[in-house]
Amino acid sequence: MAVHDIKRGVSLYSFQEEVFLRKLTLDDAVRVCAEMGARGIEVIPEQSFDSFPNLTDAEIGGWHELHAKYGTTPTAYDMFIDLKRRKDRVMTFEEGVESIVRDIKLANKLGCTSMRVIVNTPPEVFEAAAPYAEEYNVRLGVEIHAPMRFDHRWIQQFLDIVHRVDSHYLGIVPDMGIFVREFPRVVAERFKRDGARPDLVDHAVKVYNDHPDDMETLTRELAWRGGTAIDVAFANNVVGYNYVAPETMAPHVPYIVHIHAKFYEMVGDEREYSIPYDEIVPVLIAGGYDGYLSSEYEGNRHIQDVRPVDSVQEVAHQQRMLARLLGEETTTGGSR
Amino acid sequence: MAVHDIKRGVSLYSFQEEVFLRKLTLDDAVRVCAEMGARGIEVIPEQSFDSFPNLTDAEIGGWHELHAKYGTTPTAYDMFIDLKRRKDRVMTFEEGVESIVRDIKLANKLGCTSMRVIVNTPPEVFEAAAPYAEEYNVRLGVEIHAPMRFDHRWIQQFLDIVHRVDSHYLGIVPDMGIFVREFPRVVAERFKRDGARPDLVDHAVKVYNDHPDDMETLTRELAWRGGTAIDVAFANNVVGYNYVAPETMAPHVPYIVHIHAKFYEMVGDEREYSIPYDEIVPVLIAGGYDGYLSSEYEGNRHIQDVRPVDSVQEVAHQQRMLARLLGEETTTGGSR
Amino acid sequence: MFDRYLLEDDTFANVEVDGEVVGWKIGARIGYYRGLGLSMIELSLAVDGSPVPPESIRLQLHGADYRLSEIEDVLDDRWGFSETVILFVDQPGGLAPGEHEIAFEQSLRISYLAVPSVNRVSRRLALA
Amino acid sequence: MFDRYLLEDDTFANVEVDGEVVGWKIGARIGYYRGLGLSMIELSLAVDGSPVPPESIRLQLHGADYRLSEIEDVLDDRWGFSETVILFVDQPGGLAPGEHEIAFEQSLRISYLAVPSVNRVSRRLALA
Ligand SMILES: [Mn+2]
Ligand SMILES: [Mn+2]
Repeated sequence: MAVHDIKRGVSLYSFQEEVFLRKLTLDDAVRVCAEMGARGIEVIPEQSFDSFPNLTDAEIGGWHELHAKYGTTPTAYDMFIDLKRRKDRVMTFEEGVESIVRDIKLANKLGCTSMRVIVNTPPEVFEAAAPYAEEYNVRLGVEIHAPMRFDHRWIQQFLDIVHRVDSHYLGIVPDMGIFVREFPRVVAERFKRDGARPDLVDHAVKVYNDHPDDMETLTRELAWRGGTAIDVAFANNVVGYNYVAPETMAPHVPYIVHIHAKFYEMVGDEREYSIPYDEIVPVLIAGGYDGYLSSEYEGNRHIQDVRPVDSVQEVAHQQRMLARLLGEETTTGGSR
Repeated sequence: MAVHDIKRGVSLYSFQEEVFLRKLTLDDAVRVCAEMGARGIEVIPEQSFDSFPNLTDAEIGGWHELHAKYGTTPTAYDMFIDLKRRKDRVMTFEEGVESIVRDIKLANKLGCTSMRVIVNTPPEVFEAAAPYAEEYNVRLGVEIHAPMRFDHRWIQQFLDIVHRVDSHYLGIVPDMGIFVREFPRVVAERFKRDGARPDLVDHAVKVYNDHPDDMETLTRELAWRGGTAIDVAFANNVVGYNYVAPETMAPHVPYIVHIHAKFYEMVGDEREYSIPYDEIVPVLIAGGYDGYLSSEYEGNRHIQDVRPVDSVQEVAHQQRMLARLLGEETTTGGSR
Repeated sequence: MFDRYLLEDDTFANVEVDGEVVGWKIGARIGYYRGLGLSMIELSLAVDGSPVPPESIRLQLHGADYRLSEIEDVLDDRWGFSETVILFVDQPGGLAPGEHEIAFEQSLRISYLAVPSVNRVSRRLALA
Repeated sequence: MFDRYLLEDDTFANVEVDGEVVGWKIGARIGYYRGLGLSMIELSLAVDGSPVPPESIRLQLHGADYRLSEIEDVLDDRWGFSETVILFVDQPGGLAPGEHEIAFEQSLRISYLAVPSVNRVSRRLALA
């Protein structure tokens, strides 16, 4: 194992099911992460604070106390930009800048030193935010989220800015969901339970797993195989996933601000069902990445109809896998 | 120009605008084709005969008289299979066979010796129809229509049958719309007139013209660029077109039963705006194709809002181009 | 593909029976490049922004007079490509004289498409 | 992603004011992994298969009492991820005792999606 400085963390996004159901408090969430040795906490303020964007001083103080108490540290702030806030028109450039600057200031107050810039952010807003990012010490990284890939023309606009501006404060936040090699079976099974035709679901999964270059034809194909609305909905869902080879990330590692370690289903502590983390982590180590791998669990919505979701357990599985892949011998123990 | 036996024809589909508007009778339509030297007439009985599928003997007699009068000959019968005829279930295999056999018998009565089998036909129905095709002397060709391509898994099922059964009566009907290299400007301009954002339309056209392998992301991309419902509708329209190199057709020429010479807009007699017929025709000649190139005009719906559609003129342009590409010196005259 | 032509303006009229206005009617065309069996067609009408109750609409074709709710079971009759159907709306007294905004929607269950094809037109028409 | 949890069963009740039943109410959650400004939200309710007229629905949140038709202009209030809003339906006499089928739909205008995200749930609930 090469020497590296990659750290483990968790996005609170992972616990959305239990938080929604009021079964897990913010305190609980941070505590369980600390217990897993995941010391970096990523937050979606619009999820964790109902008072957003007007957090009280007490709330901000409480947030910092929480980290002091558990020995954790805030990592990324996940921002959104409500371009369609008004029904009759999209946000102007000025409103966009105002929105991201609001987030940068709040990130600073929350002690977050990086920000996940959501993929629909206008590139010119991203660029205009650079001076504020520097002033408030918040590194901005546009999220590269499936079905985007590094070489997609939409992403290329951001990479061009990152290369041109050449600031420590502008970069990328790759979401490991761009490396979904095997279609998540929890998603396929949920669609079957919701009434999609099992043979059509299986066919679409098989097509996905071959990674053809004509995914845009899947909807028609399922319709011709006798599919109805639910099957077509599955096809539309499938084209939201994608796979590119982990090595395609290599040239971009120097620009990575933060990483979403997306996952849908852990197979014990061993592996994620869909995403080849054992191939991803070496690319990050080789590239000298020194930020966080932040667990982002997104399986809850696919299993909540058949069993209680245990997001904490799922995250724990992923954290043990990551610890092993990162060479943290003591944490992984004899798990292999 | 190599020796060949490719013949020119027209699908009556081309005249849908004027027929719908009751400006062109069936007699007119056949006559104008004959005047263009396009002697093969393709028919969509469900369009040309309101009595479908119960054509009277008088109608059938009239059809044959028409061809005798103008020196034309029926070519392909375009069939449909209403798998969703019932709201509550799709057709069974037996109903599917019954439907195609009905069409084969009617094709025979109409003197059609080939049949365009629509792409959503279940492959097993196509195969089961072979004995009837032989009995009634109607060659069946499944249509390879955009966004399908020869190597698509849906089409591959039919090619497998064609190769395995090895009957003169089973083959393919490629629609030249699979070779749309430049996105049709009549389509783009119509969307702009209907309210799509011009810059987004232009961007989508540019993306299409690059033929990337991620067309399934276009909808999201337009949304992120500020697109609304009409722009997204354009994106969904764009992914219905496709381009593959004309040479990909070469190995399949021996199985071609009939060809849809799809077109959207002729640039005078010279070329089709989108589809490189000058590259397509040589592939057909080289492969020894000896059937019809059947004009299939589909531009009417894109221009009807701004000018009266003159389908006859459009078809005449394409026929002159085809005559030239086929080396019919006398017809093309000094048109170059 | 024929949205603009779906309603036949000059057929829009109140309908009298035995000297009494019992409703109104309009002629309609199918917005597709071929005819289609009635079981695959769903229709709706609105007048001046208000939906017409489906139960008061009848589709008249080939001498038959179908309730809208019946047509999904009609497997032996087709709306031909060149044919005008009459949509009759049962409405004693008919529509007031003058102009009305008539909105017409067709949803066609075309087997090679993943979802039904929806055709719409809205026209400001004067009662004949 | 939270369709099944959108309605809070135990909040379904008739509402009395000064001893008179003036309507009924139900608590609702937002079906998204974060809160959202009210201007981006459209809602509808149906009871026993009949749509509730939008003009009779009010959304109660943070001490405010919004008419449904108003919320598209509300740029300064948000429905938080953890919050229950009360949907109050102005209906003198309220609903009859017993069970009712309550259908609830949310359409969320999420800026990174091409079209609004629609969440639906229908539940058979007994009046508390
Ligand atoms: Mn992510
Ligand atoms: Mn065709």
